[in-house]
Amino acid sequence: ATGGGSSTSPSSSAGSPVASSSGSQTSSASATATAAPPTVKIGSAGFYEVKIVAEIYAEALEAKGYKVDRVGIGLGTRDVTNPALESGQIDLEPEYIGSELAAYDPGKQTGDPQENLTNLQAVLATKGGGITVLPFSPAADQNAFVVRPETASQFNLKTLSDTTAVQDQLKWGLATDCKTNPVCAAALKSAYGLQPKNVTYLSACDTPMAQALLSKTIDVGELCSTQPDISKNGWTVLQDDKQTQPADNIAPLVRNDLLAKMPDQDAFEAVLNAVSAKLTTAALTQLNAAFTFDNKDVNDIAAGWLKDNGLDH
Amino acid sequence: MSGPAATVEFQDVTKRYDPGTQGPGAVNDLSFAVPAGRICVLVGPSGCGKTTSLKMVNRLIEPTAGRILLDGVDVTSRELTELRRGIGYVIQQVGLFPHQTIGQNVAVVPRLLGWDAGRRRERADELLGLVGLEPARYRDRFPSQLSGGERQRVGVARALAADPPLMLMDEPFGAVDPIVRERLQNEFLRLQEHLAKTILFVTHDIDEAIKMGDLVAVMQAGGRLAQFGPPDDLLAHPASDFVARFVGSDRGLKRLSLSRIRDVQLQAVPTARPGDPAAPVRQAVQADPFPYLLLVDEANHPLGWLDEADLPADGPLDAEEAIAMSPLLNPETTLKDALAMMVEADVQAGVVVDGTGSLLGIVTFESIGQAQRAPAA
Amino acid sequence: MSGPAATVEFQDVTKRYDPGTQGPGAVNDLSFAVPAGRICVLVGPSGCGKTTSLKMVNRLIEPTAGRILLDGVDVTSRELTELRRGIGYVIQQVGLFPHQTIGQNVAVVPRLLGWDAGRRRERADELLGLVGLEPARYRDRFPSQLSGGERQRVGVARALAADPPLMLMDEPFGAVDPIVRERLQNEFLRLQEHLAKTILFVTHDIDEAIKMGDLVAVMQAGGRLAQFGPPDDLLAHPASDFVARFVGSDRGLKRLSLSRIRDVQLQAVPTARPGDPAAPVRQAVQADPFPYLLLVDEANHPLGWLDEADLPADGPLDAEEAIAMSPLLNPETTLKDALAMMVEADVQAGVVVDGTGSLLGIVTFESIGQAQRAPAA
Amino acid sequence: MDWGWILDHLDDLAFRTAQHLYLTAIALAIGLAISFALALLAVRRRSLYPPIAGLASIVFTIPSLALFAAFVSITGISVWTAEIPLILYTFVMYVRNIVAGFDSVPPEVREAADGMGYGRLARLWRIELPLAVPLIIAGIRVAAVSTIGLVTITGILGDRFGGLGFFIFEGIARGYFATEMLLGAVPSIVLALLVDRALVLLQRRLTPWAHPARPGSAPEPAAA
Amino acid sequence: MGFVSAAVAWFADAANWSGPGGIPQRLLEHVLVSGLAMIIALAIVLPLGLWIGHRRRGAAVAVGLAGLGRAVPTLAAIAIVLPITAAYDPQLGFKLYPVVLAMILLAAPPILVNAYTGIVEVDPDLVEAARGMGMTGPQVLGRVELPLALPVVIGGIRSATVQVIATATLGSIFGFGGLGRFLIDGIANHDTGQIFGGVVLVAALALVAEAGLAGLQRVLAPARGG
Ligand SMILES: Nc1ncnc2c1ncn2[C@@H]1O[C@H](COP(=O)(O)OP(=O)(O)OP(=O)(O)O)[C@@H](O)[C@H]1O
Ligand SMILES: Nc1ncnc2c1ncn2[C@@H]1O[C@H](COP(=O)(O)OP(=O)(O)OP(=O)(O)O)[C@@H](O)[C@H]1O
Ligand SMILES: [Mg+2]
Ligand SMILES: [Mg+2]
Repeated sequence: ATGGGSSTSPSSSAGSPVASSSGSQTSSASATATAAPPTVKIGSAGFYEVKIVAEIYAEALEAKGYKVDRVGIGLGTRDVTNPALESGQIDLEPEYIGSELAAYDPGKQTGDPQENLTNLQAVLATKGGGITVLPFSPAADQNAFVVRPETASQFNLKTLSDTTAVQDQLKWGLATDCKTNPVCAAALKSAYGLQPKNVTYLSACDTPMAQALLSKTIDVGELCSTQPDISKNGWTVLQDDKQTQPADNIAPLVRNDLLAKMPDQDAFEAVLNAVSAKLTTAALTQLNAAFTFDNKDVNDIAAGWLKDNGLDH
Repeated sequence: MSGPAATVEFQDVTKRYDPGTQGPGAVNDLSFAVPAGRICVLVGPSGCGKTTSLKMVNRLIEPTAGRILLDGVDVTSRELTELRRGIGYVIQQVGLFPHQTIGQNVAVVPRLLGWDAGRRRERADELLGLVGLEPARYRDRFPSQLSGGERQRVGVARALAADPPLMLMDEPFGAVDPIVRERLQNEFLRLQEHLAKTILFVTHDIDEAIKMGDLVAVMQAGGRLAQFGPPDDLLAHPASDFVARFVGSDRGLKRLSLSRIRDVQLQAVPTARPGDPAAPVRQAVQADPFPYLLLVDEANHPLGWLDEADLPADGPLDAEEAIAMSPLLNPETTLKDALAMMVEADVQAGVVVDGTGSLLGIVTFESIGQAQRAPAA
Repeated sequence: MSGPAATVEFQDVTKRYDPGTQGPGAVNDLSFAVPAGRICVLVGPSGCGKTTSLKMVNRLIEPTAGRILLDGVDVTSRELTELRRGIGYVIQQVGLFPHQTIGQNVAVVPRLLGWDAGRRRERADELLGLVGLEPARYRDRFPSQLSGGERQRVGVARALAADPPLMLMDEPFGAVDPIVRERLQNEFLRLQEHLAKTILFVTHDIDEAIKMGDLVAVMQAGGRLAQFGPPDDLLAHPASDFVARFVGSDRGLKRLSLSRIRDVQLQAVPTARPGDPAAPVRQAVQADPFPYLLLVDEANHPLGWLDEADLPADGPLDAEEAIAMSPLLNPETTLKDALAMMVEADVQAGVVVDGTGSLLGIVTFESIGQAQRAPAA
Repeated sequence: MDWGWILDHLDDLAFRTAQHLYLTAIALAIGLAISFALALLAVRRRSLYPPIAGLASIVFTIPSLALFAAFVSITGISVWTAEIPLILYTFVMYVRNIVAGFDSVPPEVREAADGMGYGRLARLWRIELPLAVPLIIAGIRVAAVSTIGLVTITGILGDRFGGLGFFIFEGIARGYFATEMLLGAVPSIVLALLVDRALVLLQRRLTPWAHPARPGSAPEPAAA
Repeated sequence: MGFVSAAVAWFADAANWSGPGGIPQRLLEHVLVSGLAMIIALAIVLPLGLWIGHRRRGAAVAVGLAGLGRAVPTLAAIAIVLPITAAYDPQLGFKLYPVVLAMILLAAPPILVNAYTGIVEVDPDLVEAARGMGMTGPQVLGRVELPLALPVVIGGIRSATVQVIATATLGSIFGFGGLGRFLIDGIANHDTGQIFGGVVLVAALALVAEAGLAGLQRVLAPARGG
């Protein structure tokens, strides 16, 4: 089912596989400490990939006996998630460190994930009473510019540089925030001399973009590297040969005050880090496919992955 | 169940809807007084200010100048809702509350006065009975389920609910057809005999005014009082050309409808029975100014006329010879109807009998005309 | 501008709104015929089927059974719109189109008939003049800017526009007050003298029916024809109790309003001039059955009555002695008004004069009553 | 259609339907309360009607997308982020109908009430309000159907909102997964039609006088 | 009021006024889509409403259709239609048809209901007078019923227009241009000025359209005198 149980619900739906906010928590191991650990309020943006990751963290924590409130999973955009985290409406949120850094400090993001993490931690240390960026996972989800194979062969495209000459013969699908996003319009222009004329703006990495590419509304689409549509449709990812796209590895952001209240802070972080360590880009792609192709539910996908990786107990 | 009745007095009442203008208002300097227990009808052409005058009494409209006294007390000195709850009000469009049952509609004022449910219901049933609507059948219906005439009755019942000393009725029978209207008028007059309320009654129909009013105020454009007095006065002595035209060219006949045979001095007539000897009878007839003899039976029931000229010289009188009877009148027949019947039958005299059919006397065109000279009862 | 006129005939016409039921319909077996150029009034209580009958003529309602013939042709055999454009139609609520000017309203049917603008305008102006509305003043106004009476006139003008041989009028004067209504009635009768249309006219007012109709069809509940005939017939010989009640207890007097003094055989009366010697005059009066003498001047204008009994034995007659004049009647006075005046003045005879004021003769109660025996003109 | 998928998600359907109703009901109830006050103000002071109605219609021209987004930055992830715009949108439908409802009270009824001595408040509550009910409910019907549609758009605010709209958004995210989109759309349509129907029945209950048990009128009784 | 100054700044920026994504083009796109949807909706539904009103029959059909139309969430309408039309026409089927179809669905109910009620509520006496004078059905409708119902009929069109203009913005989620672009892009870019500027443009367009129709209404329904 969905990650929708929350305080807006008039009643928790009996029999729902998802526990609504308070409650049906199945603690297995009883890591009994002096004081009971506080409930962890988890959130995420509305994009399904990050919702799945958030759900994985949540279930992993529950498996270790922590109380979890999925109050903010699927909140929408950073407009909502960042203030929510800063104001303490949520305590924990998986984020793409490159893009998150760009949201706070545009232009600072680079292709090096460690550098991104360091810079992000510097920014967040002072936000909302202090926020910690835990170690990032190997899983990264980069912006990827994708074409259909026949387009690739027609114009002989392998890299983004190849598109510069034929840019006006192509219909582009770019992110809605492209014009102001430094790694999009600005980077494309400076690195590749790309100033596309025929553009459809859609939310990047999202279904409408894939649909547009599929139905030939566009020829080049800004998708995400983990988006399962790419492999499913046999599309070609144009190589970002000038390295314009930031390293967008996933890392959990946690409020310091939550960490402070944890009876055993290290144990708590260990649960999260264990998950992060096992998440890979390939895994993300599979998780996404389970969602978009198999129409599985977020919590089932998360539970399946935890089980497969032995993190479910 | 005769309740209290109030006196009403208009003193130089003027109403100007647009106070800026100096021209004549909707009502101008209206003054008249209605004694307790009487029906006063305001009548006049459309727009002459009848409704305006009426509404100033329960202060739905406030006068620009002048005073209206209820039992001698200026209405403006009374608390508004209390004043209104003490005045029955029937409006032309009836104005029943469509969302309330007939029973609830009738009990509106009692409810406002805080009567308990039992008493309200009892009163509503009583009133429905009074206006001729069987309570069990009508109590729980909604106004939309009633005919126009029935609604008018409910309107009257509702106004009577708190037994108010004064009723204001604005064209209460205006919305129904003439036949139903006539019945409602008669029923209401019968009711008023018991109730003896003071009633201000608005109509634009002069016939209705004459029929319903103890007093009639004829108004003319600009809300001016053209004449005020009993109906008979209006018909006998219209104060102006306007009133004369308004009451109609046949006002002489209308006046006749105000008087009944019992108001007229009946004339004696020579009578005889079949078989009576002719000779003494002829002498009696010739002595009498009326040139006919009325044949009656033993019970004094009229049988027919014999012409003085046709009386046999002698021998018994024969019923076969009698001229077909002219219409029989009774003391309650209006003079107008009597005249109509006499004209219709082409006779010079109407025979008046009592309830048992016994002869009381005769009326002639002359005696009807003379009755007009004396003020009608 | 007298146009064509049509004959109308109802043949066993029945209308049942709910064809499922077998009970009496809204109209039942209605049969009557109206000759060309006559006004036939349908009258009866509310809901008796008058409007239904009327609408079956222009097929706004289709009869369940029976036929209606227009100039001998079944209306159902005629093309619908063509039939309707040839029949003038005035409805109770007037039904002027609020979004069109008076001129446009009047010219609706001419426009439907495809007349050009100039001709339409000319016709509209002509008709407005005909109904007494100055075209220049009214042509470009909207209906909301007219009084009720003016609107009724426009409604009549509109129905006349295409000079239809038949007019249907459903309570055309129902929505105005009695004074305006009377004026409209008179105007319309005057108009009809020239137009001589065939007219079916609905009303629920028996007085209007008597006044307007050459023929009157009295209908009763269930759309049954209670009586059909000239107004005088109805009043003189009501066919049933229902009709008698419907025409009213004063039908004898109503009937009088149908006849005028000119229809009555005037009686001669002995006359004399002031200064005439008394002796020969007295002889003449005594020979006459009427016990009064009428004093006239040189121009034969009546001056006053002298009582036979009061005549001086001899010497000249003195105008000073004359009894105040009874009301003067003229040949156009209705008998009802004459009677009313005579009753009012308490006299036995009315003096009839011509247009110049010269004596024509007298009428008495007897002569009025006798006029009733003969069918009215 | 993937019926199996639907069967697997009936519990979610129940939950989202309840959420949908809950979001709708709050907006309708609060909107009605505020609109009623505004309408009364407009009825009492006619000069206030044009500005009130004008403002309500201007609010109505603001795209829901923008209004929801605007309240995200004010009210965060609270339920008011969804409710305030929903409430604002109801005004235009409510106020117009409530005012029309009061205007529909026949003047003679109002006059009869005055003439019988009703005070202002008593007249309002006992006479005018009941008679305005048909039009007020007509307003609630339009507002309800429209709000039920708008609630789906609150899904843009994240999984905590949206009611049945959640399925539409998630179905889109799954690559236009028709089964799931329809699982959102069809129940939402049915819900709107059912609520509409329920309001019609409510109106019948509240206004028995408008539906005479016996159509037509009884014959006149014989004179007493 | 930061968003006001942001919007003012946005409007003041000349760059926002030119080019493919400029205000004039977005406005034109929005007007075209709204106009197209309104014209199609009017062409289908107005005659239907007028006819049902004229016949005074089929009210249940009109009310039922309108209720159904109102009940369909616009978002769902777009999302369900999109994959189907996009398969046929990659360009218009993706960006245009779904929005237009959803807007037709949105516009139809108020137009239908108002056309129907407007006609039905014309005083039946006037209709009868017209028929009695020999007008044919279409003449009654065209010369009497429609002119008298015009305020109500146009009222429905006005309400539909406002709703369509405001709601067509949803299409931008799916790649349609129009003024919704400013909202979607503004939200994505955290650009308050752009969001609020877009709102102002949408509201202004709606109000201008409404005022225009009100004017039309006055022209078409001339004074009836006092
Ligand atoms: N509220 C008002 N404002 C302005 N003028 C009014 C108002 N009410 C009535 N009038 C005017 O005052 C005059 C008298 O009106 P009123 O209603 O009293 O007449 P009425 O005699 O009752 O007429 P009707 O027989 O038509 O009912 C009319 O000229 C009318 O137009
Ligand atoms: N369209 C209709 N459907 C069903 N019954 C009708 C219809 N029109 C009239 N009636 C019924 O038919 C009967 C005759 O109606 P009609 O309108 O002809 O009466 P009327 O004599 O013109 O009455 P009024 O004087 O009130 O106008 C009434 O009982 C009425 O209720
Ligand atoms: Mg009045
Ligand atoms: Mg009728």
